[in-house]
Parts: sequence; structure tokens; C-alpha cells
Amino acid sequence: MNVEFSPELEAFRAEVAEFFATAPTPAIREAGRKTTSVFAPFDQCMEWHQILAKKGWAAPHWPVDYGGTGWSVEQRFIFAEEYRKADLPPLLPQSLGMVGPLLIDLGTEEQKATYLPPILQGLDFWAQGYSEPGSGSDLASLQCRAEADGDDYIINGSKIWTTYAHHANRMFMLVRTDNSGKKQQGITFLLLDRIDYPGMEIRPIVGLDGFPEQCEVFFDNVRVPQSGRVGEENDGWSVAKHLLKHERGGSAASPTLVRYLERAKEAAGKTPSPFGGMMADDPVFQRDFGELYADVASLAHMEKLAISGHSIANDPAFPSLNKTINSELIQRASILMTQVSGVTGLARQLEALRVGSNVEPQGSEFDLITMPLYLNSRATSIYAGSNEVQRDLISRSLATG
Amino acid sequence: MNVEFSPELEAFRAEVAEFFATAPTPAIREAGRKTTSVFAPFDQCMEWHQILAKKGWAAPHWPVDYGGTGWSVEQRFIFAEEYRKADLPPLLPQSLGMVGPLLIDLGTEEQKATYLPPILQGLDFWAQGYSEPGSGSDLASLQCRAEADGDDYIINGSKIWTTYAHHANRMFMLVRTDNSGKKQQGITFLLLDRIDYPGMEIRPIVGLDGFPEQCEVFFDNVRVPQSGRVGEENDGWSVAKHLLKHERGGSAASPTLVRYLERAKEAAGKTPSPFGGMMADDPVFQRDFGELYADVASLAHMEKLAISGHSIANDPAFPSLNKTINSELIQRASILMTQVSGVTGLARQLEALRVGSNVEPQGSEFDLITMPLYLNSRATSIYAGSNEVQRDLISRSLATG
Amino acid sequence: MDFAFSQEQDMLRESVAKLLERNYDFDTRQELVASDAPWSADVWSEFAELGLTMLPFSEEQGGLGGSIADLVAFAQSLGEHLVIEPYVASTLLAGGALAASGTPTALQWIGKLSSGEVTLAFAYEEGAGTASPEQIAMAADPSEEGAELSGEKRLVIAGSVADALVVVARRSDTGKLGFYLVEAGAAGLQISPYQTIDGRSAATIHFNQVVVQQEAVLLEDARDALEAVLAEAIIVQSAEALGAMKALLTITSEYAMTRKQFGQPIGMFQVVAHRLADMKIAYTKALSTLTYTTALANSGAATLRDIAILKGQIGKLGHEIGEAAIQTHGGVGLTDELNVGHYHKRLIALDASLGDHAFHLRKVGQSG
Amino acid sequence: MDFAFSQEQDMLRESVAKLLERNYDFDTRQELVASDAPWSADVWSEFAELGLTMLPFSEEQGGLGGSIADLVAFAQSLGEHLVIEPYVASTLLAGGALAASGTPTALQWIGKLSSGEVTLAFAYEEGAGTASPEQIAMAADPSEEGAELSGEKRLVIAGSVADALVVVARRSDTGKLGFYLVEAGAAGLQISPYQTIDGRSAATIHFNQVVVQQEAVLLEDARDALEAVLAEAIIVQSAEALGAMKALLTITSEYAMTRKQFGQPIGMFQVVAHRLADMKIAYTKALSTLTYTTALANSGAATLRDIAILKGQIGKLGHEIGEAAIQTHGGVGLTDELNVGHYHKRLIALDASLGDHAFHLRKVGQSG
Repeated sequence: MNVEFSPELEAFRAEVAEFFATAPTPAIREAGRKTTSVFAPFDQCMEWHQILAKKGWAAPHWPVDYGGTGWSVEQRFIFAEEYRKADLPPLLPQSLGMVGPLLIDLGTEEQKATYLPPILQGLDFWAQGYSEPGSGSDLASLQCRAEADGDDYIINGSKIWTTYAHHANRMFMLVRTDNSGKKQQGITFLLLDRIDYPGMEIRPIVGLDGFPEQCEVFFDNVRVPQSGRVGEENDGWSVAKHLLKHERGGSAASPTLVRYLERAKEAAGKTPSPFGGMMADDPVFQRDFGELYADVASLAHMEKLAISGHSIANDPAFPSLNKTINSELIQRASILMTQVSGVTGLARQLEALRVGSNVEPQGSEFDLITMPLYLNSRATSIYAGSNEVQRDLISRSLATG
Repeated sequence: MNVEFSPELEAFRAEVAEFFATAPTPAIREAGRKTTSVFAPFDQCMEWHQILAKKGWAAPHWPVDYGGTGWSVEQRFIFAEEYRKADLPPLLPQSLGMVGPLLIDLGTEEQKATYLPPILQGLDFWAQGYSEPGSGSDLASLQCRAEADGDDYIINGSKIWTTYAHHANRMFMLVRTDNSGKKQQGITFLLLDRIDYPGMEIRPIVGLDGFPEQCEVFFDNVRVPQSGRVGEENDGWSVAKHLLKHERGGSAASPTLVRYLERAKEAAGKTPSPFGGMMADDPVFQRDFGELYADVASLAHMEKLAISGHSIANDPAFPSLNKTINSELIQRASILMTQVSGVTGLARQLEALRVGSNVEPQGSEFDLITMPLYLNSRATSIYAGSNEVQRDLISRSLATG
Repeated sequence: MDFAFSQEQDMLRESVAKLLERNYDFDTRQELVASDAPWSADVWSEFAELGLTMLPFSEEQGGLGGSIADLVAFAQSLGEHLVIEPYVASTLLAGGALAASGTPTALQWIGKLSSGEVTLAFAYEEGAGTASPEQIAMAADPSEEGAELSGEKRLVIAGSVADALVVVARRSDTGKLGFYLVEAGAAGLQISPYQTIDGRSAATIHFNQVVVQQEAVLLEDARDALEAVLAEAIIVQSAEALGAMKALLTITSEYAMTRKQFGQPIGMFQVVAHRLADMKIAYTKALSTLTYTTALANSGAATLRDIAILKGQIGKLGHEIGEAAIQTHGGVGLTDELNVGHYHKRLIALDASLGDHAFHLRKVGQSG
Repeated sequence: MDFAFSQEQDMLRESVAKLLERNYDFDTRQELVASDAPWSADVWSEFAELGLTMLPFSEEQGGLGGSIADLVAFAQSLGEHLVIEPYVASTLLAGGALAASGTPTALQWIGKLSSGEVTLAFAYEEGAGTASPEQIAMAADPSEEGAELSGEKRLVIAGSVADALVVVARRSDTGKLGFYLVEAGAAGLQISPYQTIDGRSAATIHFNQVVVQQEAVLLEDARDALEAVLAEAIIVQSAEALGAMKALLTITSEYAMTRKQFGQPIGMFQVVAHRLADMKIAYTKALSTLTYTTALANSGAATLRDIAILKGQIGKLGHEIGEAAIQTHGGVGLTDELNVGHYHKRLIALDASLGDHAFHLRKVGQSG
């Protein structure tokens, strides 16, 4: 057992820090500081993606042949830590983390050749069309229908919670191609090479934080080519489940959480406590902070074990454990942050939050983001398989031993 | 809306306090201080019951005709508050709170005449035979069988979690008299006028705290008179449910909780904090204490509303709300108490806990009781209908509006 | 003990409820929030016509001499309808300060306030530290005219549109907290208006040597009056919060019984059912503590600790109920279109103002 | 990063596991706890034969030079079997202090400790305050012979039966913490023995001017050594706790799948299923943090903060798992007959000793 701390790693850390200190534009930095969601402001996020891609660092977790970096476990964690320390906007996960790895494993050569390079370079953004109004946690009950017609499918129905669909130029989705068997059967995985097919309509949904992050997407006799199918017709459920494999051992969410806590502590150092002195020196703040920090540390440990191939990641419930722990920590961190902001966080400041608006926030830049982050993070226990579904899955892994 | 604070009430408070300051024997006081359960040490508890009965204060909640006090809501609360302030052992609930009120409502004149006076006077103690090894939360699935034979029933089977059965001289129980219908049907409510019938065997069960509080009771062809039946044969389920009515608006559990918290704060005032000074002055202790104290206050408010006839007590879910809140507060209070005791609470001190043992405890008398109380209180969310069952019932009250 | 509302109180409650049912359905409310108006002038006049703006003032001061129980009787409706009109801020906080003052200037403003002619703002909060009045830093420097105010106030509800501000400031010579009246447009005021997350009109206000004439010095030693005014506002605001909690409990229970997943209403899933049970437990605690504390206050017996318990419990339980309501609704609970999130934001905002639950519960622990 | 145990470590673990499977089933353990013996002398000799009592000492001091990972490799089994032998107290805490001292007296005792000939106790805890070494009050007054110890020590594991005590005391002149050796039977010792809730032999010990000869003064400035010794003990004790947590997770899952209520296994009730999921979440966190911290310590890189995180998490998560296990078992989980409650009591006792989770997590918050 050991944890490496070599001079080479420190040199790597310095190289990464140096790049992060110089490469991003002011707008990208501003977007990073104003990120109040898993999903950073779109334009600056893609601009930054392109800069990282030129450096070769856009997809550290991809196989080297496809543009990955081939870094060691330590390097990947150092990269993630420095990334967050610099408050840079996280790249969007749909293309790089979901459809990209899926295509690498299951795509045809043509699909790979067409779609992977622009994903890596940050030229394309793919929306994920899974959920539907009637099927939230019960994803397999989806009803959006695709009927084969010549070389095409004709799609009718709708998708909801399609993050950033209004920014996307492509979309991957699950459609129902057969109703006869079990609900998990008869689902097909489709790639849409454009998102402006006749008959498609995208309606942004404003969230509690005031931002249109989610969308509803309507399909009215939308004709798309069958060549966009991944895997066999009616086998889309196992294609979608394959994606889960990539949630095993790949994540480095803890540096984001650590950074939230650091920012909270920093702000608490400048915020008077109602009991006198500054909040950061208040024993109660320190206890709450310490409890949360230690729990974040446990997630970091878990991620490091997983990323280095420890058997913990072979547990079929691992993705569910990871998702549940991470999502609930984000929520708890955001609550601590709003407590530091107090009444100052009660202002609704959509304009001040817009990158480039140059509007002075009420209070500090920290106070500007805490409430939107809190409100947005209520979603983390709902999306990507609600935590209720995740706990069902975790408990099933115990039932079978 | 008003809350009365009259000179008459203050005089009543003084009268009660005076009685509590003079009437109990030293052993009764010691038993009160050493109570680490809902169930106080048996011998002293019954002795105290008899003293209270002579004063006419054993059953304030009973109708005046049967020996109740006819006190106002305020008086009942004052009585409960002074009782706890004096650290006196609570009277056992099985006879006074359960079978007594049931007989007052549903017993025959003969049953009332025979059984109520010795209950009131503290001469009899009734054990409650409900649960069985196979039917815990699912009480209605009970299998202990009674077959009619002439004027008798012949009982076969067993009961478990029969608190203080080894101290009891009588027992009320549910038996199965019919298996043909729904499980709630075919249950009969029986009074056993003695607990030493041939074929009965009582086995005390030692708990985590080291004390035999619970028992298992075995019945092997035990012949008991049918005259002990309350209500009709096979109608025992509704007889048992009738008891619930008495849980509405009758409880005054919050003074006990307040007293636990006071004792914790008192002890914390004498216990050094690892952060310097005394624990009671530590902001973190104060926050934890305040949070718990406020939650106890809400229960006290709820009890006062209920006892004074507020519509809150008409909610069919009220007994479940009450039980759930109270049981979880006891558990939280006991955790706070063990935190104050720290390592000193880790000694197993059965002998020092025995009333009259004169064994010096490790640490203080407070440290002596915290761990047994904590361990014992793990039961509060399990017995008398587990909190899972209670929450099922509460949620059902929402479903129906 | 008597915890029931009187017949008169029930009637008042019904009048307000009817008024709001007529004028204040969720869509109308959302249009109002999205408009340029800080609130509905029409609704505000109807409040005045009903006597609400006159209610809490004593008969000697031209009011109706309403009790705290009278206020609680109808305030729940304000929460149920997510009302954005500044009743607590203008009538109870600023108005309460005026009533405690009783100077000729104060009486004059009480008259205009009662008639609905003006609204006032209460400039009290300064940030995270000022949950406790001890930490108020806004300075009132004695001057020849009376006093000069310097400092910053945050979350001044109606601060940019009110006709005048009642400012809580600390005399720089004596260290005593006082009430000072500043009319809108006074020199040295720098007002930065915004809308709160729960749709109310608010402002951050900088005071740069704002001159207060002697007749506008409402009360020079206002510590006790401040506590009384805050206590009353906290009780009424808690009733408003309880209205929002009740709405969430009802809406969420109904949703859980109709929304289907995996072939059955989600309320049939035990985890969802138990979350609903926990919401009801929380609501029951909140209802009990509000009711009891109201009765105590009505008997003149509510201590600072009782008020801290109320504020702490309502804030904490409100958070629990709001978060449970959102989780139960899933994605739709996170949309601006549904009322659920708006109730939650109201509960959060009420919790954060006048000291959040963490502050008050710790106060309870300090004092016990 | 490498988080795997070596082949040698796996072999060691298996040896210990086999030994305990053979000698230490639950019933045997319960008989042992109920007997007059403080622990099993036979099991202790087998530990010695396996080299466990020798393992942590350096080769120069006659030991095997085992690493912290070696210790963690087998310590989980101690928890799984609820072992009452004082391995951590005698070999790691007292033994660790001797090793840090290195005086002739210390080396002599290390020899006897390694062979299993003697057991030692570590007199460290003084009550709630001494989670922090800063608060140690036991006085070491300098004297002609060496030092005189006065004060009280609590929860001295093996304190009434050990051949000698290693005492942590504060020099009254310099204020420095030191290690002092006191042999059993020394004049001025007043020992009040008891059994802990988790079946271990312990004592409260009063020191009334207990004379320590100069050669028995092990280390006069032991602050750094104390931290290192505590850190090692905390890691190994955490492994022991993890063993108990794993046992509870396994036992409770199995029970939930077999125990039926309302016609189905209780594990089919979603609330029970989710409680099991929460137990697994807690166990996964505990496993991760123990494994990572062990690897860090093995690389000589574990800070005080890392140790505080470990101790805090293990304590907090252990409580959660134990309470969930009992609730899932219902009444039977509360009986002395079933092992579940005994695991829980072990977890509680480990949490409370050497600073409970509330203490350590707050330390984490202070230092961050």
C-alpha cells in the first residue's frame, strides 16, 4: 500500500497550474466563477473545451488512441484538483462523458469517424434525450415512438429534462420501437446528427434558479436516418446500460466539492457571525464544516480507490453508491454556502450572473452564486436516476450477497 | 387564545412539589434517579404507586368516578412537570394506562369491580401479552391459540417482549380463536387473573443494557376461564384498537424529555470540554442542545394542544405522530447524554445501578445512567408499533386527505 | 389553556382568504411578480379596506387594537397565496416601531399607514451578523439637527418604493439602538433595488450621513421596543410560513397519489409514503409551536426564548418540508412553472430573515 | 497509488482469521466475557505465537518491523470476532510508547511484551476533556528519585491486570507531556476495575504520589511520540471497527432477506431496503477512508488531519450502521443473546475512546 508523492508529480502539478493560470480567457474564468450547476455557462464552456482540446487535455479519461492523455491515477486527480482550484468551468458531460465513450465501445467505424473528432475538439454538443413526461424514475416505460420507414425512422412523442437541448447541435436518445414485450425490450438507441429536423421543437424550461437549463423536446413525425442507430433495434436498453460502465472508476467529483467548501470557508472568514467575530472562527461553523469536509474526504478516497482499480469499483452497485454520495454532498455543501451568505443570498440576480454583464452583485461574488447553486442542486438527487432508484439498486446488491 | 398562569395554579404547583419533596422514601428517590427506561425499577415503582394512590394521585387521567383527579389541563401538566423535576420513578403504564382505561370503557361490571381497585391502589401489576416471535410489526398475524373448552379456553403458543412479566401477577393478552377469515378477525382479548397457571412458563430476556426487562411467555395447554374475555370472541382486534383512543390527548411525555435535557446540561456544566472550559459553555454543545430542546418544546406544545382538546388530536394519525416524535426524541436525548459522559459511560455497572446496592458508580450518578438509557432507548422506535408502521399509518392519513 | 380562535378571528381569516382566492391565484401572482410593479396596489387597498393595515395599532393611536392572535388568524393565508405585499415589513415592523415611539411624527405616519395611503420599510438587517441586534453597526451620530445616519442596510423589504424608512441604528455616543425615520428621497441615500428569490421588492441601502431632524428621531433607546416588534413580526411571519408548509403538504400528498411510476402512484412506494409522513410530522410540530406561542404571546407571557424556539423550529421544519416536497415531485418540482418551488423559496427567505434557524436554535441552547 | 494488500499481508490476515474462526465463535466469546478472566490467555499466547505481539516493533528492538498496513491487514478480524484481548492497548499504545522511548527499561519490557510474557496498559484517558492531549491533567512532579504521579486515569484497558502501566502525564514544572512506567502493585495506585459495555477489562486508576524511578521515566517530552502512537492505534482500531461494521452489514442483510412480516421478507419493504442501502453507503465510505489513510500512513504521509478524518468518519459511520442494524432486527436486535447489539456496543466504545467523532470532526473543521 502506498500513495505516491514524487517530484515528477509535483512538476506535473506545476505544469497544469501554469496552463490554467494562462490559457483561459477572462470570460472563461468569469464563467467558471459563476457556475452554479453541474452545467457551466454554455458559450464559455465550449470555448474552454476547444482550448483544452488544442492542448490535448479535453478528454483525459478517453483511450489514448482516441485522444485521451494516458495519465496515471495520480495525474488525473492532480488535474482535477488544479482545475477546480482555478475555478474553471467544468466541461459538459453529455458528449465527452456519455455519448463519446459509448461510441468508442459500441459505435460503427463510420459513427466513430464522423462524431468523435468534433466531440473531442469541442465543436459539437450532444443533448441527451432519455426522460419523458410520463417516465421519470421509471425510465424504461418511455413512450416516444420511432417507426421504421424505408431507411428512416419516424419519431413521434416528446422528451423532457433534456439539458441544454437549446444549445445542442446533435442529440442521442432512446425511442420505443416495439411495444410487445417487457418494457425494457423494444427500446432503441438513436443518434440524431442534427437537432433541427422538421417537426422537432425545443422548449426551454425555466428552473427555480431562473435559468433555462432544461428543455422539453417535441417530435411530430420527425424523419431521421436509421444509420444513426447504435446497436441493434430494440436493444437500446442494454446500449444505455453500457454507459453505466463508464461511471465506474472514472469520476473525480470530490475536487469540485472540496472547492465549494474552500470557497465557503473563505467567505466565512469575511462574514461576521451573529455571535461575534467572523463565522470561520465560530466553533459551530467549524463543526459543521469539519463534518462535511470529512464526508467529502471519504468520497475522494472512494474515487481514488476506484480510479486506481481497487475492487470497490467492481461492485455492481458502485455507480449507484457514487451517484448517491456525490449528489447528497453537493446539496449539503450548497446549504452550508447559503448559510454563509445569509440574507445577502436572497436577491434574485439573473443579470449579475450573466457572464459579461458587468453588473455589480449584491454582496460578494460568493453571495451571488450560493442561492442559485442551492436551488439548482436540489436536482442532483433527482436526475440521472433519482436517489430513490439508486438506493433500490444498492439494496438489491446486498440481497444477492 | 390564552395560557393561564393563575395564583391558584401556582399554589397547586407548590402543593405537588411539597408532596414530592416529602412523600417518597429514599429508595423510591434512588429508583427514580436510576431509571434508565420507560419502565422504572419494579419494587420501588409499585411502592411509590401505592403512596400516590393513598394521596389520590395515582391515575390523574382516569374518570373521577373511578379514582381520577378531575384536574384541568394546566394542573395535569404541572403535575407531570413537578414529577419529573423531582426525578421520581414513572408509574408503569400497562395497568394504569392500558388495561385499566380499557376495562373502564369495555369491561363488564364484574371485571371492573374485581380489577380496577387493585390497579388503582398499585396492588396488581398486569403484563401485556401481544407480540409473538413470528409477529412483531405485523401484530395481527399472531398465532397463540385459545380453544374453547367448556367455560374455559385452552391456550397454546407463546408471547414475547412481555415487559416485566416476571414481576406481574396478572396479564392481558391477545389470542387467536379463529383462523378462517382475515387475520384481524379471529383474535380475542383475554384477561388472565393470575400468571402462574399450570403450563405457563416465563423466561426473562436480558437486554443490551444487561437487564431482564422483557420476557418470553410460553403456554402449554394452559386452561383459563372464559370469563376473562373482554368484548366478544373474535372481536379482540377492535378491543385492542380501542386502547389507541387513550393515547390521544392523554400523554405528557415532554416533561420527561425536558428533565433528561436538564440533567445533561447540568452534567455538561461539570464536564470539561476537550476544547477547554466546560462543555455546557461550548457553542457546539449549546447548538446541539438548543436544537433538541426546541424539538422537545414542539412536542410539549403538541401535547398541551391535545390535552386541551385542540382539533390536532382528532386526526386519526395523532397517536402515530405522537409516538414517532416522542420515541425519536428520547433516542436523541440519550445520545446527547452519552456524549456528555464520554469514556466514563463505557463501564458496565449493573450492580451500581441496582437500587440499594450502595456501590459507588464510575464517574457521577449521571454517567451511571446514560449508557443504559441510550441502549434501552433503541427500543422506543421498535416497540408499541415500530416507527416504520407508524409512518405507514401517518402517510395513509394523508392519502385519504 | 385555550388554543382556539374566536368567532371574530375566524371571520377575519375567512375574509382575507376569500379576498386572496379572488385576486391571488398562482398565475395572477406570477404575472404580478414578473411585472414592473413591486406589488399589487389593488390588493394593498383591499387589505386597507378590510382594516388589516389598521388592525395592530391601538385604539388610542387610531387603530383597531388587534391582538397577536388576530394577526395570526389571517396570516396563514398570506403564505398560502405567496403574497408579495409588504404586510409584515410595513405594517408590523415599521408600524410597530412607530407605535412604540408614539411621537407626533410617528402618530402622523401611523395614520397614513393605517389608511393604506403610504407604505413604510423597516431598515434593520445588515447581513449575516445582524441576526442578533447586538451586532447592528449602522451609526447614528448625534448632530445639531438631530442625528446623521451612516452605514448599510440589506434586505430592506419595500426599501426602494416605500414612502419612508424606519431605520434601526446605534447612537455612536451612547451605544444605544434607536429608531429613526427617513423619508424617501432624503439626501445621502443610495438605494440598490432588487427582487428577492420569493418575488418581493427589496433593496440594499447605503446611508451616507443622512440627516434625521430631531422630530424624526422616533425612539432613542429602542432596545426593548425592538425586541417586542421583532417578536410580533416573527410570530406573524411564522404563521405565513405555516401557510406555505400546509400548501406544500397538501399539494405533495395529492401529487403522490396521482403521479404514477412503475405502474402505481408514487405515494404507494414506502419511501415516498414515509417522506410524506415526515412532512406531516414536521407540519404538526410547526403548527403546535406556532399555536402555543401565539397563545402565550396573547397572554403576554412569551419570553425571548419562546420566540427563538418558534423562529428556529419554523425555519428548520420549513426547510425540511420544502426539500421533501421538491424531491417528491421530481423534475417538475424544480420548474418555475409549478408553485412548489415558489413555496420553498418563500420558506427559505423567511427562514433567512430576522435570524435563521441555526442562529435561533443556538440562542435557545445558550439560554437554557 | 496502490491500495492492495501484499501477498504476505493476505497470508497474515488469513492466519489470524483462521485462528479466530477456530477459537472465537460468538458463544465462546460470550462465555469468556461472562467468566472471571479478563480475556483468554490461550488466545493471547496464540497471538504471540503468530508473532502479532512482536509485529509492530522494529527489528533493532527485537520485533518484526511490521508496517501499519500489516496491522490493518488482520485487525479487521479482531472486530469481526469481537475480540476482548487488549491488542491495541497493550501492543500498540503501551508498546508504541515503549518503542518511542527506547530506554533500557523500555527495551526490556518490549522483549517481554513481544514474547507474550506480559501485558501492559496505557493510562491515557481522563474523561470527556482528554480527547485532546492538551487537556491531560495527570501531574508528574519531579522528585529526587525521578517523578511522582498524581491524578486519575479512566478507561485504562487491562488496567487492573496488566503487569505495568505506561502513564501519560504532564510535568508540573515544564508542562511537557511524558511517558512514565509504573509496575503493577506500586504504592499509591488505587484501582477500580470494571468491564466495559463491550466486554473488555478496564479500570479507573487513581494515582496518589506514585513514585517513578528515573529509569522508569520513559520519555520526558513525548508530545510528538504520543501523536504518532495515537495515530497508529487509531488506524488499527478503525480497522477493528470496520470489521464490526462489515459483520453488521452482512448479518443484517441476511436477516432482512429471511425474516418475514406481512407475508414477505422485510428487506422487500422499501424503507428497510433503503436503510440497508444507507448501511452499505456508510460502510463504503468507512472502507474507503480506512484504506486510503492506511496507504497514506504507510507512505509516511498521513497528517493529523487525515487521522482526525478517519477517526471521525469511523465513529460517526459506525454509529449509523449499528443503529440501523438494531432497528432492522427489531426486538431481537436488543437482546443480549444476539451478536448484533454486541457489535454495536463495540462500535460505540471504539468511537468514545481516543476522542469521539464529534471531537475529531470539529478538529477537521478547525484545521481546514
